[in-house]
Amino acid sequence: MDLLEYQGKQLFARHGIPVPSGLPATTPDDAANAADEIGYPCAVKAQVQIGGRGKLGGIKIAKDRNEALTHATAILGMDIKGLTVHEVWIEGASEISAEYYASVVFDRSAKKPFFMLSTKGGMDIEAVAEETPEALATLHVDPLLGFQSYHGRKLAFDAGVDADLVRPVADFLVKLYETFVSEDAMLVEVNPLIVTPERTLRALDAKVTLDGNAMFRHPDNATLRDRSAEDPQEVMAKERGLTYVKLDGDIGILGNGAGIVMSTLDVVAQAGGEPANFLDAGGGSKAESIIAAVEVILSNPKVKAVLFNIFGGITRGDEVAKGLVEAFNQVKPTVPFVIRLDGTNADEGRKILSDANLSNLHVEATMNGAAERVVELAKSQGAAA
Amino acid sequence: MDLLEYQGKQLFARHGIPVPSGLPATTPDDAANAADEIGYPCAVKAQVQIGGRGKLGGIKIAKDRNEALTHATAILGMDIKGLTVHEVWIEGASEISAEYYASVVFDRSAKKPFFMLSTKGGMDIEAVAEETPEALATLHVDPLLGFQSYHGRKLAFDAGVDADLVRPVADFLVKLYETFVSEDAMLVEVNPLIVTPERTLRALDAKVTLDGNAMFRHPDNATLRDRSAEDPQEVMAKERGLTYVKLDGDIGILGNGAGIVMSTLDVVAQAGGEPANFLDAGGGSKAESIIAAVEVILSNPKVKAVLFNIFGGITRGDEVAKGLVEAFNQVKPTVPFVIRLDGTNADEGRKILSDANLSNLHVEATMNGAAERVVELAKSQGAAA
Amino acid sequence: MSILVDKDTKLCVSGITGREGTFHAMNNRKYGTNVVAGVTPGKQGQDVEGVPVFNTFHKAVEETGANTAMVFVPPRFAADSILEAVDAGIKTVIAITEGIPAHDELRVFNYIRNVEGVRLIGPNCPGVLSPGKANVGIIPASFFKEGNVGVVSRSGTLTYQIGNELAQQGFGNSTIVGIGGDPVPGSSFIDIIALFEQDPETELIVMSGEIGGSAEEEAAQYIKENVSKPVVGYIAGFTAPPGKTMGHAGAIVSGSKGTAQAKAEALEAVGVRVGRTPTQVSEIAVEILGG
Amino acid sequence: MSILVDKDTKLCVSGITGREGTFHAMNNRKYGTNVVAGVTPGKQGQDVEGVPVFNTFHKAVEETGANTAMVFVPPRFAADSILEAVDAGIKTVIAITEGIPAHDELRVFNYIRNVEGVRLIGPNCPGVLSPGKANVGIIPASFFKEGNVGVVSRSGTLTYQIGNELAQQGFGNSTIVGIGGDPVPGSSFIDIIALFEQDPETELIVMSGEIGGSAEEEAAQYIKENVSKPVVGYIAGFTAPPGKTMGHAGAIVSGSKGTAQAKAEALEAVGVRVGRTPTQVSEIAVEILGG
Repeated sequence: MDLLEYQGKQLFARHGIPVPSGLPATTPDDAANAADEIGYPCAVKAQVQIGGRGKLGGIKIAKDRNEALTHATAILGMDIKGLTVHEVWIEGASEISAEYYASVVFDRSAKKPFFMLSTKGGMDIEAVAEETPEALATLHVDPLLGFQSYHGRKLAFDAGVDADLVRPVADFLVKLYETFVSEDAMLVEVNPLIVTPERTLRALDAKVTLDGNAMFRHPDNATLRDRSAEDPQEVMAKERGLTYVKLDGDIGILGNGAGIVMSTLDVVAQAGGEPANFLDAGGGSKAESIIAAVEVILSNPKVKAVLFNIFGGITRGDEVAKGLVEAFNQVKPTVPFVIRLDGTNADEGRKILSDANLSNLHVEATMNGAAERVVELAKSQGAAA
Repeated sequence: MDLLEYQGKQLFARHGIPVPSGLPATTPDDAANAADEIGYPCAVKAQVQIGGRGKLGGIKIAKDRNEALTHATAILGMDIKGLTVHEVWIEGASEISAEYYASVVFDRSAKKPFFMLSTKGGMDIEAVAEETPEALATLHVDPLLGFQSYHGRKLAFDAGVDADLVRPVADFLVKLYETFVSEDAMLVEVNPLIVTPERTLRALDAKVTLDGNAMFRHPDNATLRDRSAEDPQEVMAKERGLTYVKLDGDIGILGNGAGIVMSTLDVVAQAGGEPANFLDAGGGSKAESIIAAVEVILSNPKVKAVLFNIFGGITRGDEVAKGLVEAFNQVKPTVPFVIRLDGTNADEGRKILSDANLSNLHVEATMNGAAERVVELAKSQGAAA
Repeated sequence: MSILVDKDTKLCVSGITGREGTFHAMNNRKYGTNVVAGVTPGKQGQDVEGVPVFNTFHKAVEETGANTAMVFVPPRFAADSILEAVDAGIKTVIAITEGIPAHDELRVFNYIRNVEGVRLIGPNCPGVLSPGKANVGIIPASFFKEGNVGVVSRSGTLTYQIGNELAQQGFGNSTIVGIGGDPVPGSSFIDIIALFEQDPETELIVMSGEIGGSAEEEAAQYIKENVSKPVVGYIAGFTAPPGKTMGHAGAIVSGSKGTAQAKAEALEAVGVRVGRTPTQVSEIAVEILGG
Repeated sequence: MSILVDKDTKLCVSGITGREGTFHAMNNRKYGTNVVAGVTPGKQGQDVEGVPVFNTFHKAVEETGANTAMVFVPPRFAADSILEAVDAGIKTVIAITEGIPAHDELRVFNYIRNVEGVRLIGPNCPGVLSPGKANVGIIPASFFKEGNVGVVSRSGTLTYQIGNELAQQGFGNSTIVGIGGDPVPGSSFIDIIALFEQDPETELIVMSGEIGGSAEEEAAQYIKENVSKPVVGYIAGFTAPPGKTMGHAGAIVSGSKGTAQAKAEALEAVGVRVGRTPTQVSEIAVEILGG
């Protein structure tokens, strides 16, 4: 789960990481009141999980209430790279004498947390890695041993941090690691980590990704939301326990298991079609979740045809078939469906489907055959529409 | 550092380990007031770090203020196995339906924390281990991985804990381990760990040994004291940064390093003498600490002769010699001293001593020779006295 | 022969008294797997259709000689169960549970990598099937038969799909291993490919990867340096948009590295032929081994 | 030959800019030890009488090829310094610092026991001296000369005492190792005895133990099963009262086990002769090796 900047900063503050004080607001009036409370000059910052919002007008400095109101009015509701701004964060403007970069990520390959520290903050870290690799220090931490003092010193010395800041930066990194571990984060990133004229450190931005699987340990975090990234179909799917990602095409896709869904997208694309979504109904899909999935897929008006690709392991073909029949009864889809049913209880499932005698439902024997069929049907629908 | 029962319980409470509520008191009046606050019946418990105080009259139940006063008067100032009772702990009397035992110690051999859990509490755990080993469950914990849930379950099942208490006992052990690690303890022991008629758990006693080397991390704990175990000479030595243990004999011993001091005790005993103390002046002993050491040794009136056994590594022989000369000037000892000086700057040291021409100071070339000499001198002093 | 599970497997199932745990344990037994014990704290003395249940893995191992564990407990208890199995001396742990917190996996992995001889498969995987010998997990065994193709895959259902395509070409399998798609899998492609390389029954290795991470690229490097047997690859996710989570935590494209294209190229660069569909994988297998 | 330190030792001293650190580093160098670097955070670019100082062990290793570390920093920083040295690739770490918290030692020990090829001596030890070759630590080297007796001891000054008694009988030493008396020493008697057993120069092994713990009993068992060279023992603390702390955390008698008597008996039971005084140790050495 990706947090918004201000949610990340609130998490940081919990662990003693210095952040500018600020307040969130969802209306221009609230924003202006918040600005009054914070004091001027202050920054009005669009809360969307995407880089480059500053250049797109998503961050403005307000000198007084009037400007705060104007900026908040302009920013709230604006579209930044496809995301709608629902919230702004008002914070005291910071004086900056240097910009650093610090992050901890999960390194899947080494299977250890991975630290990056750079004295070239405020820019894309990949560019830093390419252009001035000597300004980027990295190291792995053994998760059983934890972050040691020498890790902090080594990163600071290696990145070329100013002598007077080596100890404060090392202390900062200790807290960053503590946040990473104790909040079950997959990523914590501070860019820029600023040095003020008074030689103190402050996290001026915050990018935090939390592990959804660990939310049971963090009931507070589980309530955090990023409304800017919320697609209505995706919200609907999430509420029903389905993994759904909206895509740009017109062929609805459902499968049981992320791997087979991805493979299905590929096969459909190779057959000349354009998938409208990724939908993993999960292992052991029951009738109810099939109905829910059909509703989610069809809630996208672009969908012209739907492909079910099921190879049952835990998932039982008869359950999927029952769900699909029930979904046809309830939702009464107007677009054609293609289903390929294999694996556990597939014969029983196919019998259920054939007994139900649903119009507009096409049963195919193979994945490739099903993909070709659904592409063909979508194209003919398109012509008809 | 060994804590008193009530200090250990206060530590436990900090980590969520259930303990009876109670109050410490150093006078009978304070004890009676504490008992009024706790309520009756309550236990008046002598605070000394030694087993078996109950049988020796160190624990009494008071039904009313009068009894609390009487018991506190009897217990305060009493001698339990050589320790004077300076404090009592007043706590609500607990109803007991079963007594368990739980501890975590440092296993030097495995180099891991070691857990013991038994359903035969309230008695000496060594006796349990011998007589009913099936009631004693043990395991090691990897300190990097920490205490896992299965450790708690395994201990509880292996010890034969009642089914309804497996989970509470496992939770109790989690907290015990947390106390062990976060307080830098060398030992935490709960005996008995009682089961109340309501089937809840409570630590009825607490034995905690903290690591003196880790006190910089625990300023609160560093102020805890066990006055019952305080010998005046030992207090004096501690204040001066010396490691001193009082023994029963009449020959004062000083050396630089615990190993050589122990060896010196052995050699003196083999020569027929009885050491009056163990005193390690430490590596790098400077003149001041030698003076302090002489004062501590001579403050024991039983001492009839003193042996200095020095083999200098960090310790420099000239520093020791200077200290000894200065000590003679300041303290003017009336008992004979024998010194054996070897190692770093020993020649310079011996020259300083010979130049000072101290009466009553005998220089010997070897450890064995010095031991024989000091035994002989002590015996002749004894005859003279 | 085969790898990981076979006729010598003595399986202990953690979570055997749960609905899914019972179902799959019995399913595995029906297939012929020697299911000797189950573990559910507090239920020692009971049995699940004749399989004795113990309070701890230690007791199960002591009483039954179990040498393999299948972990089927809910995610918040799974890391503990894996560690318990390892502590009890079990050398092969197959963790089916999906949704274990990544930091738990991190700790488990970094702990057991120092425990001699222990191998963890999963978590979040369909298990391991050696057709005709033993099935540990949720792979629908009836679709597979004994043979000379070893399959290793990050994805469960994709494993079945590819196995099935191979079966339709007449191939059987030495062993089918689902390593799972989590951020910190206990075993990587490399670990399993190394076992297949040593397994005399395996004549062809099929590896099925997907977008995200760099496990496939690392496997390519390993294959180049260490593997003499032919390897056929498959990568899912050519059509996946960058930066979107696709259900598996593993399926996040990060920058240019981790794309399906990059993975396929890395494999092809070391001589591994990569099928663009599951069907193509089986066609390549025919070309290599003969029809 | 010799063990642990010799002419190939390239020493990096952590805490070299402290008063004691400088004194002993220079002392070691005067003896002939190749002191190549020092580490003090923030002092990179300085030197201590010509020895370059670095901010980190990593930099010191990179620039000077240091292969041995001596740790001389205050107790609260010592565990970190040991771990840093190990992380930088140093294989022999000799920690002199006294007073490190036991839980720190526990973590350090349990971490480095999984790092291939690393050996920690100490903490709270006098160091290691290979007479005529190298001295790392605070052992007063002038009292010892080259020879064929290997000495390993828990106590510092007792090491000197015993070494000196041997010297007076004309014996020299291959290496003298102080393993320290802390609850969790990095190396045990067994570790060092194993090295002496392999060292061609060592013809007699002297081990000096003391009350507390069971390291001597474990060594006895090991000697019985693995050591072909003669071993002479010494145990301090026959006169120590039970249950009293004697300065070393190691010197706590717990029950019957851990007494000097029990330790001496354990050693004698496996054929190790135990001197009752340091002088007796050297006399036994004469009997074994000839005067």
